[in-house]
Amino acid sequence: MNGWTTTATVALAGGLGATLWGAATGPLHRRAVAQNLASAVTAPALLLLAQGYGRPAYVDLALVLALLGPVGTLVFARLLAGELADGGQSPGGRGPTLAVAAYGALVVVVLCAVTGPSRAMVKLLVVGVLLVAGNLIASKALSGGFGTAGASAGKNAGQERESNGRG
Amino acid sequence: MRPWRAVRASGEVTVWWAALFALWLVLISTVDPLELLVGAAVSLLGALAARAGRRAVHDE
Amino acid sequence: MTRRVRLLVLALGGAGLAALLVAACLDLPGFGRARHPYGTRAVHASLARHTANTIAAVNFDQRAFDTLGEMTILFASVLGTVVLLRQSRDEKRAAPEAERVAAPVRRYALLVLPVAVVTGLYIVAHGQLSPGGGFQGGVVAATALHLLYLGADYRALTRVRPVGAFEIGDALATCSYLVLGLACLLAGAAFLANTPLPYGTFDTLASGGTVPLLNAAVGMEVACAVVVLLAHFLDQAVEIEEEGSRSG
Amino acid sequence: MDDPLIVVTLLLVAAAATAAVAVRDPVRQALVLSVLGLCLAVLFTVLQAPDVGLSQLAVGSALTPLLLMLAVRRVGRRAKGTTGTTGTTGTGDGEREKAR
Amino acid sequence: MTVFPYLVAAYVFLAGCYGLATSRHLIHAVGCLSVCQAATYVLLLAVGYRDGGTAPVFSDIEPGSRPVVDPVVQALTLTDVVVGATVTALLLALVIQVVKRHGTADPDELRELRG
Repeated sequence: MNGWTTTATVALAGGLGATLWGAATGPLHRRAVAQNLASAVTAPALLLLAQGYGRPAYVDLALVLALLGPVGTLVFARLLAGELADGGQSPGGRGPTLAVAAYGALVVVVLCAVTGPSRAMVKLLVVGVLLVAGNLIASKALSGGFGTAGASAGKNAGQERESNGRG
Repeated sequence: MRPWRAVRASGEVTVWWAALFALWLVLISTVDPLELLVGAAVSLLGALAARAGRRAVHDE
Repeated sequence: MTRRVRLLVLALGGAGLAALLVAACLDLPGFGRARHPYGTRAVHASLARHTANTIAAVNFDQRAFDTLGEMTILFASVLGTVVLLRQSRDEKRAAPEAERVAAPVRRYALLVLPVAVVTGLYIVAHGQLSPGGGFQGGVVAATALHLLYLGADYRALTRVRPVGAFEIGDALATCSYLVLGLACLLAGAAFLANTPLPYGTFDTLASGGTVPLLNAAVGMEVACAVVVLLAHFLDQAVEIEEEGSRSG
Repeated sequence: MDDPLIVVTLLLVAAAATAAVAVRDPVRQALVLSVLGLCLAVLFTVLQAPDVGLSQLAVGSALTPLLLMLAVRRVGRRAKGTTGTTGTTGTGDGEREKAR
Repeated sequence: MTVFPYLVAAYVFLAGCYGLATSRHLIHAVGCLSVCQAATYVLLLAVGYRDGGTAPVFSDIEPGSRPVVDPVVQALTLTDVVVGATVTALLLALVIQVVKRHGTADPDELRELRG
């Protein structure tokens, strides 16, 4: 055990435990938000573990999760578009999503500072950008990114009109 | 019109190829000629996928 | 049998199984012990053949024949799915409608698609060096293609994904694994024995003899298999309508 | 066995598995299964099996949820047609069956 | 305490079996089966672990510099994770066929149909 793995333990016990509870109980919309947060919490923990074990090769796991975690959330956002729009008039989850994104960014910045300027640092930055951008986009998709007939939230109407035309 | 489209298409693929090749260089650990060759081929595949995806979404 | 009787039988069986499992667990060698005779030998064998990732060496060198079995299961289950999910006579196709997607989501999908394809291929290509390999990278690359369905709509996906080509690719990849095994036979060794190629420099892309080639074959098979599987599921879920029911 | 990280991740896996079994509606179960996949991936990393963790991440984060959700969508549409209950694609089933 | 991971694997397996037996929806049953599969992965990797070990992947460490865990069980698990997913797809395809034929995804109703 060192500082990195201890931090990862605390983050996983708190973050993944909370998101598991969120994904297993409550209304459908909150479960989907919790599922998105779960991947956003796990990827920084994997980066911390890679650093803690002294194995740069483990960063690939975080890279794959940063790429595919948001894709998984998009699956639910896409195929549950109707139900998500019916049930959740209050999207919620904005605060936790931003907090988790900030936590991910913080972890990446600290690890970059420790790594020093090198290719490994650029790789960490790539993972960080994919992670933060992916999770913000996925949470946006959950709160009405997929407009179904009559279910589009008012604030997204403009964007949807734009997306229907030629981009 | 037609040559202009060809220029634009090759430009799009080249930009994507360069970006993806840079990504490949970031991902790998040791650099040797075979690595670069495979990276170039993979980036070309990725660039073609990017263009195909963009066209599939935008051109009706 | 009523529900109650069934639960009772289940409880009895479960209790028996639990007792047996606990007894077995107590008899297993302790967690975290230092003695792993097979592991030590596998690491030695892998290093002798210049393969940095011992797990890839076990999969594609020491137990390559076992992996052929796994590939066969994969191929058979894809075949079974394709047969089960074919269009039956009382179903008709409906053209999928255009979907409305928020612009940032669509832009994200278009940007991440090539990045994920390259990452998947990177994981396949570096299977014998760093964590990864054909099984993982194939899934990543195939999933990446479906960002077009998630970030745009089904029509966009069908424009860039010829299912027939992927079915052929799946079969070709399985065959090439077999052909590589036969090539080992022709080279005068056992089936799938890692002897015909030089082992190369440790920790480079060309190290490990036949391991990278088998790895690439598996990567191609897994990628094609996943694309074909998802194509048939999407076909059922999005495109096929039953007589009389028209819902969207 | 002195590593608290292993204990924490094992407990997370056990909790996620319990939740995945206890949640009866397939759609909600798919959400829990995807979190279970993440817990498993972390456990595999902690047990020093990054290859397996990568496998689990690749399969569990997007592929399995997509397969499950597409199957639910297909099955839910059909089940709705025969039982005559109104309810949007699929998700009604679990609740309906609980009420029975 | 040295058997705790094995007991967790046994518990996960039994939980999956319970869900499988009491399931009221075939897709839920397929999900429970994947929980059972997860139990086997946990058990195999727990058997292969060693205290203070690291992964036997030598792209970023010197061979022999650190103790390594058992690669054989990892190789077994790794292939099964992906192959298991395609088998799950096959089972889901079976579920879709069953629902097409009988119009219900409830195992109990299926038994009643048979008479």
